[in-house]
Parts: sequence; C-alpha cells; structure tokens
Amino acid sequence: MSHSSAEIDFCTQSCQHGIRLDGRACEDFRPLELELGLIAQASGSARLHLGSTDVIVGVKAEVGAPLREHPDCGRLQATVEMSSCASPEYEGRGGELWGLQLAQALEASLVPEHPEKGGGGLDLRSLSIIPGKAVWLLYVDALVLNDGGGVLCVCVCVALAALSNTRVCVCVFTMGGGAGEGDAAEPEIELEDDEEGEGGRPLQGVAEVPLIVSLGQVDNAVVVDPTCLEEQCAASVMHIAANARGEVCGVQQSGRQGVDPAALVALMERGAAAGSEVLASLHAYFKQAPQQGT
Amino acid sequence: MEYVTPEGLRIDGRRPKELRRLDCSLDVLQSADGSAVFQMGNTKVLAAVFGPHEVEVRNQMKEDKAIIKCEYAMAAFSTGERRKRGKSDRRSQELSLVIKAALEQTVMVELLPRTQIDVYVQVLQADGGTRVAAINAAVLALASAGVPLRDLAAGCAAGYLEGHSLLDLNFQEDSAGGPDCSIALHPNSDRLVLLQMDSRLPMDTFEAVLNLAQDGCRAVASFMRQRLLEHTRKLAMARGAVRA
Amino acid sequence: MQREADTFITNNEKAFIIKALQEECRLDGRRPFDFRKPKFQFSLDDSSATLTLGTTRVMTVISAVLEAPFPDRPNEGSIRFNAEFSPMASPAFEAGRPSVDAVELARLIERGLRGSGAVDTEALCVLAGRMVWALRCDMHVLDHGGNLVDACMLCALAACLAFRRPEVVVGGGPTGTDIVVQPKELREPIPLTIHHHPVSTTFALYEDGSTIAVDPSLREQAAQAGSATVMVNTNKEVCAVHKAEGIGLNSTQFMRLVRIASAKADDLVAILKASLQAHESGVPASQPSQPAAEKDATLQKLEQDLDMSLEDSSEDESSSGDSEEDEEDAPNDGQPAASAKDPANDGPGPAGTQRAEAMETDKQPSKVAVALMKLTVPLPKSWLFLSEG
Amino acid sequence: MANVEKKVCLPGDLVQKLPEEGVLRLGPGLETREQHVAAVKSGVAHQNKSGSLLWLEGRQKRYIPAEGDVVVGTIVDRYGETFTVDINGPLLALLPQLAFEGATRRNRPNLKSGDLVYARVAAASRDLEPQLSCVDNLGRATVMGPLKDGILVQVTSSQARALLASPPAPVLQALGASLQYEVAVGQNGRVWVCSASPRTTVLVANAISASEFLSPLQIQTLVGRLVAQIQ
Repeated sequence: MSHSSAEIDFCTQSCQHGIRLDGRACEDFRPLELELGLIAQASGSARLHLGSTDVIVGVKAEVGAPLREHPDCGRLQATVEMSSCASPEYEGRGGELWGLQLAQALEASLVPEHPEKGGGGLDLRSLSIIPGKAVWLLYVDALVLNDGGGVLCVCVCVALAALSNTRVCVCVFTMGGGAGEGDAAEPEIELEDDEEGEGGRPLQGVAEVPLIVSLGQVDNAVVVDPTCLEEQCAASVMHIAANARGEVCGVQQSGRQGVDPAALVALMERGAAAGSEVLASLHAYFKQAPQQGT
Repeated sequence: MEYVTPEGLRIDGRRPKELRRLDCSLDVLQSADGSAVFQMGNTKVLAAVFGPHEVEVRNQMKEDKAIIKCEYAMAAFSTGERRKRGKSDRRSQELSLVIKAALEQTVMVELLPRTQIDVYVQVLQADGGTRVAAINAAVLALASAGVPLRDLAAGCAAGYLEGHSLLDLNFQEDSAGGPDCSIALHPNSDRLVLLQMDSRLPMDTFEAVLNLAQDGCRAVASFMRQRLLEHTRKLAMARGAVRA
Repeated sequence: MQREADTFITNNEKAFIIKALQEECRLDGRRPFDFRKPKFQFSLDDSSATLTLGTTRVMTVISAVLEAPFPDRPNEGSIRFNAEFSPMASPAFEAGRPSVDAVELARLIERGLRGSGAVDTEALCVLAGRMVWALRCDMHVLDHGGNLVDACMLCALAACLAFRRPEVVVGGGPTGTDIVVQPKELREPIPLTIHHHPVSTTFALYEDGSTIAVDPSLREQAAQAGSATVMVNTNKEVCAVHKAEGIGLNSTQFMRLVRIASAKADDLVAILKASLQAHESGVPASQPSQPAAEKDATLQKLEQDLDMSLEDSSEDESSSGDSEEDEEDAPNDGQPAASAKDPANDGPGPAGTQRAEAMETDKQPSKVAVALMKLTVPLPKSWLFLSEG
Repeated sequence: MANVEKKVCLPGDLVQKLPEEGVLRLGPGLETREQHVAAVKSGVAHQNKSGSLLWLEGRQKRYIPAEGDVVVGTIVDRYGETFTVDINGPLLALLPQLAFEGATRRNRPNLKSGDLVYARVAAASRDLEPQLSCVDNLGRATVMGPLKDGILVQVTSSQARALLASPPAPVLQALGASLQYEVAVGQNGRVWVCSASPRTTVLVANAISASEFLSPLQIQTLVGRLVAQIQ
C-alpha cells in the first residue's frame, strides 16, 4: 500500500510533535489481540492482531532425523506465507521473496545460533528423542492475513504464542523391535497418547525467546511499533531483538538512511525496554490462558 | 473400516444425511473489500475479495463483463500432515478454476464491464469438502463486498459409502475412495452451477446422491442467508438505518 | 490485438448456431446429439494412439518406468496424465508451461480414468514396497477443432488399451528379489488391466440450457453459454462429471445429459474396440482404401475436411440396415434426436425410419452422376441427412 | 511482349522482362528485380489485355488489405467515433461511424462487438491501419453496411475472387437456380451466407466451402443432389 506525499508529510510532522495518527504515545505498542489454539489440526496455533496487522501461526511437530551438525538437537523450520487475502500484490509468487526474508528472521529469533549450547531461544536439546537418530521437528508456519506494519514483530509474537501453546507427545521407545535383523536394531518409537491431562509436555525455553521490536526514526522523533504509514515516513527502521530480561539480542537496520551511532544506544535501550514489557505481559497471559483452548 | 455403524451413525457421530456444524463470520479482514470465514465442521476457509477494480492485464479485459480472478491456497498447517504446497500445484490450480467458474455464474458480471474482481481463498483447516466451503466463503465475501449477485450460491458435497448416501463428507470419509459429488446450487432458481464427481456410481444411485447434495446445498444456503441477514441488519442498526 | 479463435465468434454466427440447433441441424451437417466419427491410429510399438475427431486431433503417448512406490501406497503403481496444448493446434495456445486449462483437462481425464478405478494400479506393482510401474500418459493436442475433453479422454483410453508393458520377473539374486525386465522378443509384453471403459461426452449448452449439442466443434464452443462433461462407462455407471463453466442446469436437465452420455458411451466404445481389434489383428484399422499416394492431394484434404471418404459412404449404405436395430435399443427419453445414431456413421442420421428412407432415395440419382461422384468427388456423407422426412 | 498469361510462378521466379518503354503497373505478389519482374509468392501470373497491368493470383488464408477491396469484417470495439474491425488481416481496420449511408452525428449505426459489416477498403498502406467505409464516393451504400443474421464461411483468397467474378461463379449459379439465399463475398476470404431457413444456410455454406476444386459439372450434380434432399 502506498500513501500520498501529503499523508506522509502530515504523519511526519505530527510525529515531531509526539502525536501519532492512531492516538498512541511514541513508545506505545498498538493494542494486541491474541487468540490461542484456533487450528485444531496443529500441535499449537495462535492468531494475533496488532492494530490491523493480522497473522496466524500453526506449529506442527513431527518426528524426523536430526541435522548432521547437531545430532542431539531437535529442529525448527519456519516459513512465512504472505496470503493473497492480505493484498492482491501477493498473488501467485508475489509474496514469496518477502516471505523468505521474514522466515529467516523469524527462525533466527526463535532458535539460538548454536542449539547444542542452549540458551537464547528454544531449547532444542530437549526435543531430541534418540540422539543422532530421531528428534522432534517443529514446523512453524506463519500466514500473514493482513499487513498493517510491523509484520516481523507480529510474526515473532504469534510464533511465540503458538509455541507456548504447543505440546509434544511423550515418547517411549524400545530398542531392537525387529528381532534377528542383524546389526543395527531399529529403535521403535511409540507416541504416547495421553488424551487427558495436557496432551504432552510443553516446549522448553519459550521464555528465552527474544521479541523483535521495530523503532521508526521519523526525523528526530522515534516511534515504537510503527504502522505502515509510519514505516514509510521513517528515515530508518531499527529492528531490535530483546529478551524478557531487557537484554538486546540482535539489531538490524533497514530504511533509506543510516543511524547516528550516538543515538544507537538510546534506541537500543528503548527497544529493549519496550520488548521486555510486551514479553512480560505475553508470558503472564500464557500462564493464565486456558491450555489448548478452543 | 466401518463408516456407518449398524445404528446408522457415522465416524463423527452424525446421521448419514446430517450436515456438520456450520459457522461463518463476515468482514474479518481489514484491507480486503469483502471477506468471510466459513466453517463446516473442522474445515475452515477464509475468502477475501478485492474489487471490482481496473483490469491489471489489459488484454484480458472484457468489453461486456467483469473478469474474475480466483486463487485457492492451502495454509501449510491446514492438513493433518504438514505439507507445504505452493499455490501452483495441479490441484490448487484446478480448484481455482472451478471456483472461478462457479462464481462467474453467481456474480452479475455483465453489470461491471471492463473491471476485474479478485477472489482469494485460503484454506485454514482442511477436513474434507474444501472446494464447496471455499465457494461458500467466497460468496459470502462477495456479498459483504457489495458485488452484485444473481443468487446466493451455496455448495455442499455428498458421497456414497457402504450402501449409504452420506452428506457432507469429512476427510476420513472422503479418503475412503468412494464417490464424492461436490455441487454448488443457486437455491432460488434451482440451478447447479458446479457439479463434480469422481469415482464410479450407477446412474440411479448417482441421482440419489445428487439430490442429497442438493438438499444439503439448500440447508447451507438458508444458513448463509440467515447469517448474512443478521450481519447486514446489525450493521444497519449500528448506523441507525434500521430500528431494532 | 489478435482475437483468440476459441472464444471469439460473431453475434450473427452465435445466433445462427442456436437457431439451427433448435431446428436440429448443425453447421457440419450433424444433428444435435451426434458425435463426429472418431478415427484411431495406433503405433506399432503399442505406446501411442492418435485420434481424429472431425478437425480435432490428439496424440497420446504412454511411457512406463520402474520406480519406488509412494510410501502411503506401497503395493500400487501410478499413472499420471498430462495434457500438452501445442501452439500449432490453435493460436490461443502458448508455448511453455502448461496453461491452467491444460491442467484442468488433465485432472479431469485423471479423475475419469484413474479415479474411477478403470486402470488397475495394483496390477502395476512389481514388488510391494520396492518397485512398481510408474506410467505417464501424455496427451498432445495437435489440432484444436473443438471438444478437447472428449477427444483426449477417448484417445487416452485407446492408448491405455493398446499399451503393452514388458514382463518383469522377480527372483534370483542373493535376496531372491532381483527384478529382471524381460525383452519384448523373449516374453510377450503385457497389457494394462482395464476394468471398465469410461467415455466422456461433452455437451455445449445454449440459452438457458434447454438447447444442447453433443461434441461441439470449435465454433459451437465459442458460441456456447456453458458446458458440461459426463463420463459414463458401458455398464451405465457414472465415472466422473464436471460442470463448472457457464450457465447452471437443474438436476432434471442434468440427469438427461447423463442418459444421453450413456448411449454415446456404448457407441464410442464399440468403435474403439473395432479399431483396436483391427490394430491387433494387423489389418490397417481405418479405410483399407487405395494407397494414399494414388489419391489426389486436394481430394484427400477435402475428405479430411468433410470427415468422410468414398469408401465410407459405400460402407455406410450397406451397413445402414444393422444400425437401425441399435437405434431401437438406445434409451430414448422423449427426444427423438437423443436416440443413438449408428456408431459407424459419422453422418448425423435422422433416427429410425426416416434415415432408411434417406438411404433409399440416395441410391436413386442418375447412374452417371453417381459414377462421377464415386470417381472424383467425395460426397460428404453428412449432407445426405439434411432432409427432414 | 512475352505472354505471361496463366503462368504458374514460385517465389523468386522471373515473370518477364521489364518493357523498354511505357508504364507497367505491378499488382500484389510481384516486384522488380533489376531488369525483370519477379514473383514473391507462389501463384498464377495474370495480365490485362493491353499488357499494362501485371499481377499474381495467389491462394492464401490471410488477407493483405488493398484499396478498393470489399471485405466482410467483424466489429471488435468502438473507440470514440470509430469502430475497430477485424478483417482477417495483420492489423485491425478502422471504420468511422459516419461512414455509413445517411449517418449523422445524431443518427449513426449502433453496432456492437461481434457484429458483421460488409465494407470497402478505403485506404490501405503498409504503415497504417486500413480504413474502411460502408459508402461509395457518392455517399451511397449500394450493397455495403451491417449484415444481419447468417453465418460466415472462411475461404481462400483465390476462391473469394472466383466467387466475386462475373458472370457469377458456377456454385452460386447452381444454388441460385433452386434456392433463395443471400451471400456477401469479402475479398478477405470471408463469405457471409444467409437464408430464411438454417438448413438452406448450412447447405449453401457447405456447398461453397467444398466447391473450390470442383468442375462446373460436378458442382451442378452436387448441388442438384443436395437440393433434391432438402425439398
């Protein structure tokens, strides 16, 4: 969606005066509306509206083989699909490239760079079933139904929500099921059906996942969680990954201008503060939310 | 596997001629001109309509009517087993075409010459009958977008398993390999705008299944009508055009 | 801007086609419920069949390879249908990736032949879970003269019936599961297991669906308000139906189409079987006429255009007696024209006795004139039936 | 001067030498190559009696517009004051809405996309869309104008010329002896046929499209038989 230059001018000027078009203060997030467990076929799912941005995430857990580099770690694979329902420009292969970029960022934010060491994201080590042979493979599939700005931030939020809502089955495995087959006895994996209770165990390390907060620099003003229009006004947009403890885990910059190094620290501090605040409220919500809601 | 118990109950507890629970909501998306979610049991489909707008590819323009573009896509998480399928696999392409053909009969295209209407269908959950659910969702989305419609087309499927005609098959029943007859009907004029069937069926049984599917369509149509009426009335009341 | 020949037709012709259909006559002389006469040609290596239906020409090639089966169907082979719309067939076709129409057509044929269980995929299993035959059926449209669905379906069925795969022997080797493909010379190749013969009939619908034409030509398709395809086998079982484009029908109208399609299926399968038999027994299937080279090229062209030949018309007259019996048997739902015409005639025949009269009068014209015709002019058979009793 | 009458030429063949003096006008399918006239298509060379005109009669399906030809065209669209018309040529032709008999700004024919017109090529050049007109130089329609009902038969350029010849072509004569019908032959290879009954129309259309290579006697027999059946 492109906006007219008059709209862009107006928005830029109002940001200078600390006024945003939707009535927020500069450091406010848009209202966040979360729905958990709406896709029955998924192991975990969530839908999030952040202002007009609307994303659904479904998480599916499957048993698969580990990567050779990390034989005793589970795997996570993220995809982001820009649905044509969001805009005709995503028709056919229109949204493919952006979807790929978002998926990369999402994956980087959910999973630590060195999963075998743990920390900084989901604990993939806990998803190992038989080291070197079988692990849980988590597919995190995001579907963007509407883009009103801040898609990356929403993707991470909603993926987090879906993962908090995901339960993987408890596995029981027996060695050497096929007798007399010779050398390597194939372990047999049985997924325990536990209908009552929680339907499996929750994932570990969800609380460690950092959130990506976008900060738009509109002239001298800085706005948190910019909308589409504000993203267009901004000379640069900083994407700051911050965890619940308020630590900065990653920084990325986009936009048409650079950022003054002197302002960088202040920006990161603001991003981290905003991020930890949202994360805290999210996690508080996950705790009290009905598990595997309908 | 037994699909109908001796007591006449199906796997999910329905009677043979019973529809699954229907649900729908309108205007669910922000940027689309019209949108709707339609749910039949565990099948859940989202449709978005953009337009009528200018024709994008000039040489596709029709002097005497609107052209309809349709894209059917399945979310990666929509099926039981995760499957990342593109929008351009053979099945999606075929379904896009089929849905488009049914909608071309429903939308009064001749009233909107030289324009284009985009209809995007996104399957969120697939549990059998996605093509008819997609048509239902698309028709509701078109209605909410204010596109002129000839009739409220409604779709429903019926099949035949173990000597029973079954209405509105779910995924398990659908994959049993029996015949599956998907139809869409204009309830007021009683015209079939879509009819597709696979597998083998004697002619008279086919007629029975066809009639059952038609009854299903009428039930779906009255549900859609009811919901659309409520929605329209609610909006009219909210802006004070109608008193409660 | 060049118009697509498929979809563009003048208003005059559109109106004429409808008016003529209501008087039970068509541009090529057929009556509303007549098929053009299919002509089959089979390749000597049993891998392909070519079908000519009026000016529509389709070639189907089947190829088979040994492959690992799909994990969810370990003891089933596979058959895949693929349609190729060659740009030489019509200016409306573009080279490159298969168009959506080609995909839809291939899916429809797939539903008719595979979905209905006509081709036995379990018989294609060589060693369960390890090795199965994977067939690929490529339908190439060479010339688009209308009604591609029926032409492709009939051609695909013909190709499947004619196809032979090499025999495979399982056994031997250290595990006893070695797979050896037998050369053609050693063991007779094996035909596919075909359980029944689904045949498709496409109807062009006009006005509100009360005026219909079977096997529409290109111009008739351009003028149509909608179309419906019904696939029925000779056991009167519906194998697939497809009604999407164009105007809707009510169920009574639709069931009428199903009954007409059933009558057509019997005729078409009979022709197909006769051609196959001729192919297998080694006799050239169609028109054991004088060698092509002897014929004047323009005459040949004329024959093709008019979909008949000298030999045809003579054979036609002699066989017309038999055909009447067939017509009596055909289900008649109150539409005189719905009665099946003699499958051996491409010419649209007025049903029953009218037709016989036409034949009688045909034999009457002056001998000189008839002799002249036989020598030089291939008289379009279709013209013989223009008369209304 | 060498007699080139009815000489069959192929592309590149030299038809004749250029005359030493005087004017020789070349028609379609010919060009000058040094001191000779050469053919660029395959066809039959023709010459008028005085020898001042030389042309090649080819047989082709596509139409190359030439000024003065009469054509059967299909209205494609309307832009402002002009119809665009498909005349089976390489470009769409333009037909001004006022180029009909008696047409004024207030009162002009209301033709829709897909309607047929019988028109004359008023101007044709290699670089412009051909211009059509439904009136002659005096503003009269004579036979031209919109065509109602009927069907089209596609014939080759050579047959279209034969059908337009006077005395009328044998097939038209034979048909006309016993049937009532109307035809409009376009030099673009489109023949419009119309009659009161669809059966007659189909018969005439098929007879015309089959008659290209038949002798007058054969045509007579053929038409006679067909007509006998229809009556």
